[in-house]
Amino acid sequence: MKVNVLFFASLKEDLGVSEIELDVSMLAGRSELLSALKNELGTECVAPVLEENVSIAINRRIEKGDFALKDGDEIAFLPPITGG
Amino acid sequence: MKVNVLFFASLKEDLGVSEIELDVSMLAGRSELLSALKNELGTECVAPVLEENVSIAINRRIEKGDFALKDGDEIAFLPPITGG
Amino acid sequence: MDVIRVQAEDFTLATEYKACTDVAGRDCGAIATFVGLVRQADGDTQVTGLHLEHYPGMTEASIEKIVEDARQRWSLQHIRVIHRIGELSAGSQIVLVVVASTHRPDAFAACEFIMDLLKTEAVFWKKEIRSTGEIWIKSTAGDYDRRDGWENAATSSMK
Amino acid sequence: MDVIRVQAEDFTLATEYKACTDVAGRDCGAIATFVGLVRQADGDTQVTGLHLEHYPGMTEASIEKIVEDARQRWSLQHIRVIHRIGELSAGSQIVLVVVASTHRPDAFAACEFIMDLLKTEAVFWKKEIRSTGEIWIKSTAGDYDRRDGWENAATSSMK
Repeated sequence: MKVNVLFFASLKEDLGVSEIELDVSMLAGRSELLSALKNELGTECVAPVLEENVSIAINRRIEKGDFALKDGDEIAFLPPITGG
Repeated sequence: MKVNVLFFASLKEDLGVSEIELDVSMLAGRSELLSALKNELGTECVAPVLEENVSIAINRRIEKGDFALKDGDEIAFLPPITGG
Repeated sequence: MDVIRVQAEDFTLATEYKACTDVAGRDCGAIATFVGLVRQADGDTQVTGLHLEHYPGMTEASIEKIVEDARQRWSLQHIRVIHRIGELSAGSQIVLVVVASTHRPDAFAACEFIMDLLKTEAVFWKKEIRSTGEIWIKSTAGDYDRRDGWENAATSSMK
Repeated sequence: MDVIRVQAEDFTLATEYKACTDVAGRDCGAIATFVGLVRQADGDTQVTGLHLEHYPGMTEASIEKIVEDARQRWSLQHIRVIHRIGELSAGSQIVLVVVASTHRPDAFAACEFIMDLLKTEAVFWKKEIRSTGEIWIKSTAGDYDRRDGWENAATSSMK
């Protein structure tokens, strides 16, 4: 199934891409997602995404634990946020 | 010598006067000032001025203790202040 | 130069904000403002207006003292205080405080400090014209608590 | 209804203040506002601009959450939050918060709370364009301290 992956701010700059489509299996969790990402972008390239201070949002909601993806989910990698 | 006495806000309303001239002796202090005021306005009338929460300002400066008046001083009786 | 005005005329927040940004300078990152209004009701009591009296010269000096105290405590670029006097109808603007600083904590703290001290230290008298009669307003116990709270409070929170 | 807007266009304090007083109602006695600006210098470093990125939908929801939290804590009549995105030159306005309340302590506290939480909880990313290069800004330890400070703080200070 297909999921959409978004990168913001410094991640978008580091990876040189703001959005990719990934093919993952039904109910794929965090580790399968990251594996698919490594395959797609290359292990070296993906390092910034794996940093501890990067959050993952599924359909615009931060997910701190594991998750089970569904077809059409929107996954976003968010570097540290700050507004105001 | 002459000094000028001002009353503000509720005191002005209670006494029905905003400003009077008093004749006091050189270097008159707090008690002489109040006596002169009683003579001028009447003992009953002056009660609001003597209330504990009324401040006295000499030439626009609050005087909490005693003082020694000079010719032409401006004395103001201030009921509790509040701005903002 | 900070600006302090005591006036019968109304003020315009936009004009004062613009005047503040014009002089605040290159390091200004934060502008906190406060406007106090004549409430039209106090619980069930209808308020139709406010009569504000001052003591020319002494009132301005009392505000200057508050502004100087704020400058001692925080790092500020510009301060404007405008306080109205005379007859104000319900809903009218009474007081404006504008504070510019490099960082938001200083701007917020100074703006709130100035408002708190205006309540207890500024030489004004306020009479509320209510449907039930006229009443001279006094600072509340809460007003004094807030003033006293600043005495032990931290000063500049710049980092 | 509170107002939350995320937009590239500039905002006008006067317009938002007017809109606030129009809806705040008869009990409104206090309007606190805050404007954040792009500083033109950070110490000796010259700042020429700011690039602000957001995540449509998620950003608005993160601000709504902050505004709801403020409403839980204090008694407020109206809240407006406008946050700009895109390319902002030095000196530009970034963010506006307007809070109306019956009494000043609630208006001040809520305005400061919203700004503090925008720093750490709102979904934005800021890149500062400096004379020395570009840098993605992160919340500071001080920002987190201020956010955490609200957790133990008193809520409504209405009397």
